[in-house]
Amino acid sequence: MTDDELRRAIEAVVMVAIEPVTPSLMAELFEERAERVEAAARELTESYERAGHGFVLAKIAGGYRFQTHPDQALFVERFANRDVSHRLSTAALETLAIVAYRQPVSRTQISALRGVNVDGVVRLLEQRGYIGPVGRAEGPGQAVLFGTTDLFLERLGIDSLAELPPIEEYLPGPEAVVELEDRLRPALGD
Amino acid sequence: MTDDELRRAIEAVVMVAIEPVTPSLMAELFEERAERVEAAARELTESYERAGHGFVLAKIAGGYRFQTHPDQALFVERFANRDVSHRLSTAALETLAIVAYRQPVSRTQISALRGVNVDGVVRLLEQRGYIGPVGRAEGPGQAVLFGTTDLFLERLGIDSLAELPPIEEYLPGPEAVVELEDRLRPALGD
Amino acid sequence: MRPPVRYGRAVGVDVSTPVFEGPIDLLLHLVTSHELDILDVPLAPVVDAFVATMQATKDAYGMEVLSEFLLVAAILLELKSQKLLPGPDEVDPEDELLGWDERDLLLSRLLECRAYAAVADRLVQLAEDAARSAPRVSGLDEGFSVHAPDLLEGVDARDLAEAFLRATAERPVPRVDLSHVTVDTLTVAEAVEELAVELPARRSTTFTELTGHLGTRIEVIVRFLAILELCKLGRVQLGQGRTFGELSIEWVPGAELVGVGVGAIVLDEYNG
Repeated sequence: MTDDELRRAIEAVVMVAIEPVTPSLMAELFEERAERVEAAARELTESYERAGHGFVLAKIAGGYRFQTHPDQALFVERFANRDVSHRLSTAALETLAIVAYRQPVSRTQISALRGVNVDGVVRLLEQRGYIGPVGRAEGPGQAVLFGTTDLFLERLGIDSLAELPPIEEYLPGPEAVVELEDRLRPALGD
Repeated sequence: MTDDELRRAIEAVVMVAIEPVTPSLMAELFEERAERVEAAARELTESYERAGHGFVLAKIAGGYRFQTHPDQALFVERFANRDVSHRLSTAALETLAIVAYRQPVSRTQISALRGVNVDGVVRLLEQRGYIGPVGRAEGPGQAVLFGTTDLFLERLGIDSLAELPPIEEYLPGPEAVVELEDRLRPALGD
Repeated sequence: MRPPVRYGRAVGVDVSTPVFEGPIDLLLHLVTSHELDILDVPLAPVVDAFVATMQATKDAYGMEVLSEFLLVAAILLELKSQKLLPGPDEVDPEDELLGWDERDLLLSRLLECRAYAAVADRLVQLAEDAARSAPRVSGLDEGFSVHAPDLLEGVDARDLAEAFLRATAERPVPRVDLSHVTVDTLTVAEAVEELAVELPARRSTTFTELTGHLGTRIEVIVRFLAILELCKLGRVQLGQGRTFGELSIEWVPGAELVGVGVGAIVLDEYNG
């Protein structure tokens, strides 16, 4: 298969796919090495960008898919009347963030961290398909452990969990620690 | 709108469309003359052919859509018949159930029920022959209405839709719906 | 008492109770710093304030504010429930509500939560950027033959009916915003109704017996408040041998009035 044939084949298969197509699946279909497919897909992505198309070839959740160029959002929204928002509440978002960074994690662990019951929120996130059971904890009870799904990656437009912003950068600074301590210190404690 | 902007907008809209997009609809979206849109689409078709892409921009039933280049049929067929999943996902099964019980029903109606975009799932069910268009809604937009097919009955091993288990007995009464709505409204903030 | 300094992110919602009037986050501060006894603070007005705020001025407050309010209210409720019900492992009920160890835990927990809250904003940004692109979902062109296995294999009509019920009945949206106040449990009003059925059957019972099967503190609290409510209405008589002793509950004979449904019991509004 020449480079050109490979690129054409990728374009055709990704065009009819409904979900992102992994390089390994394409490698199987084309009887080629996955690395070669990956390299060709990357080249395609770049060539589209250079040519200034209204679509892009994006790598999402480990696979490639065609999607519209972000700067065409206005027309796409007008056309599809898309209701992408379905915005999550702050509580749901924070719970989602905990699952994303702490996975695999149980309801009880999330609850302990948030200090409130999270059953409803966890169920909502599960129903939306952003998180799902990924295993069970050892020990008594064998709590269900949750992790994020490919849909979660898709919605964030990222390729893998490694692309999540590092949580360290979001830890509160020393001032916040002092302030929180002040809040917690009882009058009799010192 | 420059020629280049027009071409990019056409590419984006046609990329997300499920059915062929007519030049007149695009003209409306872009606030341009339909003749100009038509000319730009023809130019795109030719430029793809010249560049030797694995996809084409085809004019079908008065509208434009992306489809695979005929010479890529082998790979597309291999992809379509890949043996990845023997079962419908939960999301797909639930969507199929909604179509079965609520038919005729539009994508938007299913979406509203499921709280998520269902375009991909509906497309999958349609391609597998379990559901199909059975008409169009009245009013603006004339959304396609879906219903289940004979293949669906066959695969489920039933003779007619009348044999589906009745679900009325499980459904909450109108008071519950009203109450749910009341609780939802402030939460959704609309 | 210290001047009413605002701590942390301003929640911006005021509450009014017999012992405290002002921003809810200040109330939390006063409670955690032992300047106010949580037992003296009725929480129903706090919840009322939330509901009123939400209904009257939902445009004025963002989801952010309302969620924060709920979180603070939930913490207050949790503190109150801890204080009301000393667990069997807590030897001395006179112990400080928050020991140093517990405070340290709480501190690290709050810090971590703040990090997740901050990163959640970033995740929203990512999602919003991503939403500017729409994926292609059109799928296969016509004319290709698909020989893939039957995806409905093993699915029968019953499965389908169940899937439909899941898809339609289990829409959990209302749970999102109320989850902070443990929406899964009964409201006080519901607990009263439940107890009005259960207690006449038992005649005499104890609080432990009545709540032994319950999984969470808040469920116990709700039953407790319901019992107090029934006591106020003269439907039950309560007895307690000694401080922190077992609470005995006796249904007043004749209290189950003929033809009066449980719904007829008039309640103060607790809203959960």
